[in-house]
Amino acid sequence: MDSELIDREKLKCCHHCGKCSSGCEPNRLDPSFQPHQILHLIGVGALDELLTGDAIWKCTTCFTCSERCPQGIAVTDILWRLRALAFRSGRTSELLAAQKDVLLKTGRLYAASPLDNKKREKAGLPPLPEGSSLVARIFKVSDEDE
Amino acid sequence: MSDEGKIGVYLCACEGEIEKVIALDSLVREASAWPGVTTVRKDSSLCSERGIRTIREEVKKLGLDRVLIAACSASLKMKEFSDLGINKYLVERVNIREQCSRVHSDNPENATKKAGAMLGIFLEKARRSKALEPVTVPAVKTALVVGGGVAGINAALDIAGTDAEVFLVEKKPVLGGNVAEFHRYFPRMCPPSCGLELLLSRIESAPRIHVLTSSEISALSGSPGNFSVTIKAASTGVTNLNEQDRVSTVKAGAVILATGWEPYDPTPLTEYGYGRLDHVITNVEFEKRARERKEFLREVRSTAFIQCVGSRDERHLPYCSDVCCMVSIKQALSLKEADSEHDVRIFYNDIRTPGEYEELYRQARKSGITFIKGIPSELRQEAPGKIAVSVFDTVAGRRTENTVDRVVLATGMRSSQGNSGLNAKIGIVLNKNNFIESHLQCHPQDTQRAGIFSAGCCRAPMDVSRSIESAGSAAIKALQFLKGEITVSPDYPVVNILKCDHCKRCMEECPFKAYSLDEKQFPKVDITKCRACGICMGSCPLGAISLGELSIEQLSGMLDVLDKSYLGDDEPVILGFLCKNDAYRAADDAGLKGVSYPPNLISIMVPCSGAVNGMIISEAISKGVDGILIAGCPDDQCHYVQGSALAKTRLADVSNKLKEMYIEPERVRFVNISRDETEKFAETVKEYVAELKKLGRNPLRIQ
Amino acid sequence: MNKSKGYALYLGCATPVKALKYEISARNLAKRLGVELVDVPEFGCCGFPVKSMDPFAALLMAARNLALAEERGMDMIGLCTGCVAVLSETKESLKNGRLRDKVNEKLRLLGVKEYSGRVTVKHFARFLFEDYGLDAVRERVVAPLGSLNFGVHYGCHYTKPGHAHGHFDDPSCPTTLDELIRSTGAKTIEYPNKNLCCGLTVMGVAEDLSFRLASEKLECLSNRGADAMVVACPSCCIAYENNQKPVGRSIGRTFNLPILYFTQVLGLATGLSEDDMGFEFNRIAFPRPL
Amino acid sequence: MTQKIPKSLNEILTEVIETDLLIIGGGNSGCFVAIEAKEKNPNLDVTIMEKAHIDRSGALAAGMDAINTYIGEGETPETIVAWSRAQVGGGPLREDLALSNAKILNQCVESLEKWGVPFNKDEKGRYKKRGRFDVSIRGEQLKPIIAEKTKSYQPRILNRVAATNLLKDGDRVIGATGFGIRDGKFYVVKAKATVVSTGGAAGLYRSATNDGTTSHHQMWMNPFNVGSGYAMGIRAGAEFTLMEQRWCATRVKDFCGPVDTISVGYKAKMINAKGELILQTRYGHLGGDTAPRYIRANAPMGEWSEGRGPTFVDTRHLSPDQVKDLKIDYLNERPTYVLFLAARGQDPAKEPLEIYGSDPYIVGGHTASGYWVDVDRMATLPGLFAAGECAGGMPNKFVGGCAAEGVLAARGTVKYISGMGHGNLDQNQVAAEKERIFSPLLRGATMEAKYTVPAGQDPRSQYDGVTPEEMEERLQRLMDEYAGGVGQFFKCNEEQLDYALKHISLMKNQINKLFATGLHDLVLVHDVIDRLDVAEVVAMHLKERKESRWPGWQTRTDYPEVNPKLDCFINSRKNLKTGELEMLKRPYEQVLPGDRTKAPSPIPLSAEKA
Amino acid sequence: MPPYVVKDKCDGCKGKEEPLCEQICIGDLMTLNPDTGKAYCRSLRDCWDCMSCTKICPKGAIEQRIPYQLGYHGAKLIPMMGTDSITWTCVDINGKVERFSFRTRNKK
Repeated sequence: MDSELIDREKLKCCHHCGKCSSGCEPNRLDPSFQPHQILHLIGVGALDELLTGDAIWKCTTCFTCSERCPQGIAVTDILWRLRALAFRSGRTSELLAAQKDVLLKTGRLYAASPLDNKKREKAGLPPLPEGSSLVARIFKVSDEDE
Repeated sequence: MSDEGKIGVYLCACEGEIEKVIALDSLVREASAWPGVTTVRKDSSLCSERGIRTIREEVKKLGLDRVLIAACSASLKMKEFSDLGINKYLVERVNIREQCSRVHSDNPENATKKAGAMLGIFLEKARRSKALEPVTVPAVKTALVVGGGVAGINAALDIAGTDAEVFLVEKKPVLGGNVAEFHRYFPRMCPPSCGLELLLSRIESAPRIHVLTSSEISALSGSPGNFSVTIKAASTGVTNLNEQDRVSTVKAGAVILATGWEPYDPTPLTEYGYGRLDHVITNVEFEKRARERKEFLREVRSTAFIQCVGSRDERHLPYCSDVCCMVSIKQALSLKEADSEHDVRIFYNDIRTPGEYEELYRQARKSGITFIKGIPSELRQEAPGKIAVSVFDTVAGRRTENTVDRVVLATGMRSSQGNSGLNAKIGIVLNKNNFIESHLQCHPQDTQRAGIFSAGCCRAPMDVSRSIESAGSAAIKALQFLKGEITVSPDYPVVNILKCDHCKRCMEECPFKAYSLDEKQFPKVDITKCRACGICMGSCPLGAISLGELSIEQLSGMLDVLDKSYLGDDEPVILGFLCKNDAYRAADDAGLKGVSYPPNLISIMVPCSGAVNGMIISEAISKGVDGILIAGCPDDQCHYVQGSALAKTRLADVSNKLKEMYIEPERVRFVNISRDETEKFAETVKEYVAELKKLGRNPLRIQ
Repeated sequence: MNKSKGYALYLGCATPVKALKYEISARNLAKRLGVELVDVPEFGCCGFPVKSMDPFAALLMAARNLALAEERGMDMIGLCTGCVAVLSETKESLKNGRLRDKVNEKLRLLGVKEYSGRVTVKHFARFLFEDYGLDAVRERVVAPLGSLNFGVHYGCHYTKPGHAHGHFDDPSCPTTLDELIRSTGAKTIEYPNKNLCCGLTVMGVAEDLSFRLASEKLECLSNRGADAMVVACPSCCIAYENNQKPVGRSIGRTFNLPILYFTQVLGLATGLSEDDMGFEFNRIAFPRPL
Repeated sequence: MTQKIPKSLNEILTEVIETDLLIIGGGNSGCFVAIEAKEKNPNLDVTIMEKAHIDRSGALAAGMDAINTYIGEGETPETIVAWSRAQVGGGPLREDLALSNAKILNQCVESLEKWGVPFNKDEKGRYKKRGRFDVSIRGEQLKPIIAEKTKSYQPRILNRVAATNLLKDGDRVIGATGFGIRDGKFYVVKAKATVVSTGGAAGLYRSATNDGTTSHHQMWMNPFNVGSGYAMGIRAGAEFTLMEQRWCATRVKDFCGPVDTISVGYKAKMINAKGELILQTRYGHLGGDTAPRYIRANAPMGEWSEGRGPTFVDTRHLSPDQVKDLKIDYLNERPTYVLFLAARGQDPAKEPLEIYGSDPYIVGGHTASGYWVDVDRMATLPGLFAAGECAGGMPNKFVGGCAAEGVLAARGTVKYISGMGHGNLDQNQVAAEKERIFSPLLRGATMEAKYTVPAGQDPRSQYDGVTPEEMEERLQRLMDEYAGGVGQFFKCNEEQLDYALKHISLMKNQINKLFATGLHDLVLVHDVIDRLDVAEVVAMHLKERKESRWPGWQTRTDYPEVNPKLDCFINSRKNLKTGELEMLKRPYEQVLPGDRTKAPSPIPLSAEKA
Repeated sequence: MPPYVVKDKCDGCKGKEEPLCEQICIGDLMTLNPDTGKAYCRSLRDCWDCMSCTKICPKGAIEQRIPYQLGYHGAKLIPMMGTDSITWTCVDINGKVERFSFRTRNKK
């Protein structure tokens, strides 16, 4: 099931013009991150190598590649889905794991501590719920018939 | 059966090939008993010189008014059997070789029975055939060429070589089109002006070419051989602005559209900053400036070419514009020629230099031009006059930063015909890339309107040499309409106004818009626009339209006479309507390819599967035919645009009705057969016979 | 955008905790401009971080928020470009009937009414530019900022992905935020790496890459003497303001570039007090013009 | 097709056409008039004004299963006229017309086969006989074939133009007016000679099956033949004859479809509820099965009125093959009859078919009502001719006879036209007629909505006026109850007729209350106006014939016996000055000797020929 | 015995102004609904069931139904036109199917 996550149909039209990598700032600063190479590796079946490598985590999701791809391939979405596949097979960064815990407990990416609420109260802003099971319920409902 | 008429039936043994399978003698005995048949004769070889002569003598001696030739396929020996001393439309070919003896050689007894049944129905067809003469329509020996570029000029010159007049209409005040402003041709690297001046001088001296510059076509009507074109000459005089545009009308026998191309404006690709960053120009601007100022080539020290700007891009031009690789290479070489130290880099996706152009590519490589496989994503102005081109070199596998003085964007081509307001009115259809729709490989220069042709880049992106080539072929095609008269073969459709009820379906479905309404609101066909595909015959709900060679009455008569059990009581009989261009010829090849199919099928050749009328199919079922098989070209390859698609909808209507009437809808079937799918055809027939056997015989009979 | 019952304010996760000055200045600016922002406590996370975990769950989270706004018959205004991008993308992908039915089935399990697609969602800055209108903003300017020269940072998700935002601005050379800031009378700088990403999303995984991305923009604007960098997203603010010291250290340079939200700049021009603009939360002091 | 409704008279386009011969009605006889006229004189300018579309218009729309009059072997024109006379109980009838018709009858019937109509043949290749003069055909395409033949002569065919009135120059009829049902134009056709062949009048009486849902036009005769031909003649002052001799026929109950196919074609006997053979037991003295037609038509109603209904045509003797042939016959004439049997799951071989009386029609091709014409088929107004059902005096024409009438009328017109110029057109006659035709439409277009109308209701009920349907239903019930309709078993008396006449004139005074919201509505308005004029004449004739000469067709309870002094034609003519309808009598002249009530048996065929 | 037009079979005879059923109807009852482009019978009670429209419809979109006064639901009578012959199929309310084929024009 996992591999269907990636829209392979559009991916087939890529003819490696390299425009995504040319415009990719992270690539300029870290040559090991090459979006066109990632697309190519998916195409030639090197999915596991990608999922276990750390290249896919260097994408800042700035969408420049998707906007300019001559074949209209949504490169950013593919990167996101690769991360979801990696995450699902247990390969994740500590930050991501921590973020999941916060979300499950508080329903928010940045938890609201009592101190935060006091600061907000002082600034005349409405308080924030400290705990919420919303995201947990959403995860359960989403996984139900997966 | 009306039994008057003197019919001669001739059976060919084909040097024994047919006779060793079909018992011709028994057919001779059987046929001589048929009413209206004056003579029946077997001949070792009908198409031989002796065979033809004896037929011609008998026609004269016996005063025959119809001749039946039971021999090979009608697509063969056309010349021999077309002058037997009798109007060729009164000669009926019965294909007892390719569609009988060759393909049913394993069962001579059944083959003979099938041949007998075929003779019966084609005799009935012959009985109702009419003598027809080709119609000559007076035509104007004048051609109209729209567009004065290199394609238009060459088309005009090629036509003027004959005795036809030519009107060459050009929107701009000067002939020459795009190339007139260019610096160099490829591959010879010579100035276009050299070639153009030669052409323009020949235009000048050609007596029958009338050039109308700064003029445009504002209206076009009429039919092939007799178009009437209104030309609006823009007011040349700058002085008085309200000078009425001089409008003139011209009669033309044929029209050639050579409206050329426009460069694609790269502004929407904002990442390249065209129009925002200075020193970022297009390849067309490079060509013009190089022509205007020689020192343009030395103004800077380094140039970068970016290929496929807009082309091969889903969001802009989804096609390859064919010439940009060669243009960039040519321009790079002229830079190197002016200053060998010039730092030239070409950022490319694929270099496409087919044929002899490869030589120019090797010269470019040798002259030190750097080719980097990778398309830059953005251009930045680092400092005044310095453009940063950061690109990922997919061969080196790493990024390279380049700073150059000037960037040339290799933008693609668009057809100028794309934005002409006339297309809809005169029926010019554009394809999804906005070029003129033509049948790309077989009839590249045709449009969907008879008598109107296309040449040069308005039809597809191409370089100068191919434009000139296509201009020549368009001219040759146009000449057929410039002989002063057009002879139209008489197999065009005729509308029986006693039956017509003005429902206008024929006008809606004619792919060539050849129908218009006469003063009494009856549909009238323009025989010069018509291609006799018969789609109108297939469309008419009242069976009021018939083709000269194949009428509704003939088909209905054949259905009456067809022996529904010529193979015995438990063998189904299938009537096949095979389209002339693909399916019928594919069926003919069965014998040669050693492929056989059961003799339960008798085929009738139709110009297009779209010609088969729904009522004839219903009538066939009512008269006890077990199955109807219509075979047309693959949907997108139909010679008449939508023949197969229409055939399918009509068949669907009939099978819906059959289902409602508790008759098995499977008794009607359509199959796409292209010219080389003989095996598929044979397989379909085998499978269809098996299915019909399961269904059982068709119980319906006409009381 | 129908403004009959006011707009549902979508705060998101980061702003109310990490960017109080953005929320304060945004709420007060809205009041000053007469735009009614309505709080919807039931709003949850927009799903942006979950896209890297479970794409369908992320879709559900975004769809839920859209359905809540639709239920109240209000269009949505977001402060964080990330949230607005995810919500807009979700609207696009839920145009597919089959997917919409599946999502609606799940929303019913979460006790939320159906999502039908009537709601629209816009970033606050885009709303001011497109719906409120620059002329209306100019009319409200009481203290023109003619003497100031700002470097505007759009942030990647403000204009991208283009199809989700209906191509309202050109991602390669955007202009709408510049024009909004210039409507206060201030000037804005054209600088080469205007589209450079702030790098915060890779902070936890490749910190040096994140710092170097941030440092390049800070260096570029500092060299060009910008009075401040204007941002429109809490993540960008964290990257450039909170991390300005460590980013500077990583390349051996100390930056002192004030980072303001566009709401603070507009607040200045429309006469908001420093408290109303949450100036006390500015980590790098921004000297008030005289 | 959406039509623009004109708001005023001058918005309506007028089309003036000059022609030599105007034929009003493109049905069977109309077409034969055109064909014969063109055969006689090819460059004659012929115009056909047809209310529907010539391909399927008229009574033959669905086809015909038999030609009821063909002079087979062993028969002569005299024997068929004598047979016809006996069928109507000795007349009176115009024997001169009948004989001239019979002389060319076969030639017309045989031309149908030449044009392509399949005739069933017996083993010797002769037309297969069903009854004595009845041959069976496969007539589904009968009218299209006749139409195609007519069109081959290129006459000017005005499809979808409804004729409204004749134009007169003094007494001479010089053309007619009409309006376009689809184009909304006013047509004025000047003609040297005018033939009226609009068929009979249906819908004067209420059909037995008429109900509130979808069976209002469930009747035997084509409901769109409303007798406009008669009405135009009445209004123009032409003389009419035997309008009291209404065609009341025995029909399949509820379906109201033809029965002769079964009784003549398959020898099915009429029985009543008890199974008694009605004709033999009750009407033996009048010839049993060969009793006059009105007796056979009235027999079932007699049984019902005397409590012995229901009545049937006994088809239980039919073999499965005969049932199949019976159904094929019906498919050629009234296809939905087969659907009717299927919808009741009824097999004629197991259950006899119930029969009942139909609502009375005025059809000169079956009974003898219509214009009083001379042998040239010219009416009492010069320049006006009548053909087919419109010509009176000669009963039992049917399809073949009407075709022959067309031929004879055509020959009459050609003779009349030669050397004849156009009459001069009286412009205020034209203007008055234009106003009369379109005023209901203009009224409808300019009316203000006065009442509220719930959704789904007929929007016209918001206007303060009378819709054509309302007046039509009122007339049909009035005639049914007071002028001898099927509801009254065709019986009537003087007082009832007076009541009917009083109410007819009440309705005629309210014609100016009729309004139309579209061109189709306008057709319905003129249909009901024409029917009123014809109904009035019928009632007057019924009142005048103070006897019961043809019980069933014309039954007077107050004069149950035959009155020998009334053995003559009763005619009528509107006095154009006083507007009154004057009744007059014309003597019957017997041409064929012999007993008028007996049909001579066919001349025995010589042995070898049989 | 009015005609019922099957919605998704009728294509308004493409020519759009006057479909064939409107051309041929002897009572001027069949007409085209300009919004849907489909034909309909203007007044079901006025039809005389001559079935000219059912025979001429090229798409077989018109079904002839019997008024409930006369017969019960479900019976069908369908014509299939040839150029010189016709085939009818009749299905009664018990599902019994009968078929009739006969010539309607002589052979020329």
